[in-house]
Amino acid sequence: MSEPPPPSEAVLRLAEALVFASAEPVPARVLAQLLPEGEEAEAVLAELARRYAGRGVELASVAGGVQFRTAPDLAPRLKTVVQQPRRLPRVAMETLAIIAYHQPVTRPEIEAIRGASLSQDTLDQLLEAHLITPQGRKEAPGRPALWVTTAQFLAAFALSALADLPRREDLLSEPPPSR
Amino acid sequence: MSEPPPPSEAVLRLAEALVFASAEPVPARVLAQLLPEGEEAEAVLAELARRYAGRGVELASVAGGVQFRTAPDLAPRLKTVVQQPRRLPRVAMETLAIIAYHQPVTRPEIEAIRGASLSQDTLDQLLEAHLITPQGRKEAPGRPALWVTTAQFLAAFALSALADLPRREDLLSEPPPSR
Amino acid sequence: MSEAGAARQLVLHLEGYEGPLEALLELARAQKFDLATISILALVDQYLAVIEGAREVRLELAADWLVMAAWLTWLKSRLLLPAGSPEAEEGERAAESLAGRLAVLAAMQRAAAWLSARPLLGRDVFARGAPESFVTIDRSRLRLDVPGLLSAYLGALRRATAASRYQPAPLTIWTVQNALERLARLLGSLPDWTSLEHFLPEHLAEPTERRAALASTLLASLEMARDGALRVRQEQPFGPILLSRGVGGGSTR
Repeated sequence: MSEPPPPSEAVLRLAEALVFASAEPVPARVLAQLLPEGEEAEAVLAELARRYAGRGVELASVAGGVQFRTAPDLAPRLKTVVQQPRRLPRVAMETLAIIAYHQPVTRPEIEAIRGASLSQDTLDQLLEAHLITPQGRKEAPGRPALWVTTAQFLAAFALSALADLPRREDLLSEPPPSR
Repeated sequence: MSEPPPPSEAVLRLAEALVFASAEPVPARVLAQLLPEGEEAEAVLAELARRYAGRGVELASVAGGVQFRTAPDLAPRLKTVVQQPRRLPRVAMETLAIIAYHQPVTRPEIEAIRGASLSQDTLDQLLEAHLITPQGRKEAPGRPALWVTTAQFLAAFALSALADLPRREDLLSEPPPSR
Repeated sequence: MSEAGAARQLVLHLEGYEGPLEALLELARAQKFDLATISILALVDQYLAVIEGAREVRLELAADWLVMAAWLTWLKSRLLLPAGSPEAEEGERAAESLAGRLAVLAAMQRAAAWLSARPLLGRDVFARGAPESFVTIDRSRLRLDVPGLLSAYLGALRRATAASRYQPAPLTIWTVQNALERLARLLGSLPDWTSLEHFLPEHLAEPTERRAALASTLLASLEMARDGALRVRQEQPFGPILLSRGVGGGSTR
């Protein structure tokens, strides 16, 4: 098999403009619709990511697409100029982790895992940040709402899919792998 | 006078990230606050603009600062028009149906059939969409206008003639369709 | 000594924990934290010591902390039994299940820590501050189809005819007063315990009417039972409610 030719500059410009303009992560198939015959969207995005590597703005794979983001090392200096949201409290982070790993999950199930009741505040914080959403109801007495994480959850934590989370087995014994 | 040294890569990365992440155009003086001694904000932005020239995204000077903008030649290719046809409001649809079946028909007659008064708004919606038109007047007190459907009405519903509509008797002899 | 030290430390921080399970997990961590080899018995002792210490300081200890303490006391009594008895096995299973719950909670805490260490959008990395939108929504066209036209026509006709002839069906409500009168009338003729449903009027066809009448009749029977005119009995939850004449005979109108 022969190596495919590298993407043309014209196609790279178009992909760059498309991803730059978008407020949300751009899936490869959206780019594919704009490309001429014979150009592979995946290959174009890979080349674009290569060119932006190490720059002030980088191409990240998140939530099933790609998005330009500022390089993490610049955050401390950008923070003085760019507005930032407040940190989630520890309880909210734990609840978020439980939902991420056990979804779809009901509120009583979350409470059983934490061994403590879930305050309305915590739920509100996660909802307000668009990190979780109700999705259907469990066919059980009282038909409690089922909670799942959102695409914004993946985007917020720079995950391209839920499969990017550490495996549960790994969490049970060793300290989590740092990346 | 000697030429100043070109801006460092580190400074260019920072400027790139700052302009990218800002919701508003970035004035040189805002960048200047982040720069180490000896770096000229104007020179940094000029170099950044030079590097982005000809790319899919360019650094544009706008009111009071600089901002990344999609290259003008690419904007038309990124433009997508999403067709979201409207539905006619229920009242307008009912009025249209009554005119179709009872034409030529006066406004008081329409109101009698619907058992409700007919607003000018509703008539205007149908007129604007070229679905109905007045045709003559009824020889009755006040000489009210007579309303009929148009050729566009037939085209919009993909009918070749009014006779293509199910007959009234066919509609009414059977129980109304449950939807 | 070290045990007492750990206990005192936890007393001071009791409010820092979201619940007893989290505190237990923290105690387990103090035991070098290997959930496979953790000594549940030692953990139970530590927790009970903490609770005991806390009660000396503050009498108003939250209920779930005390419930956990009671459960752990029960668990300890089972774990101390000689191996092999059914009770001891029950204790083993409960201890395993507790260790399992602690392991899941520990895993979720690690997951939360892992997430917290990720570059967070809006805090550590930033997306484009001024995105451009090239999508235009065109809503100028109309969605029209013949089925829609026909159903609108039929809807208009149906509503117009209904408006001219509509008469609401009379709704029969069997009031408590009705029920009181009927109960008083029928009760005298009944020798034995009789199901409440036998006292409902016969003409109620609608299920909602029947349910309303059932409620009224129950209220009426309770009212009469209070006066001693009749007795009410139910053998089991959701079982039939039985009525009979009161011992005192009561006043029948």
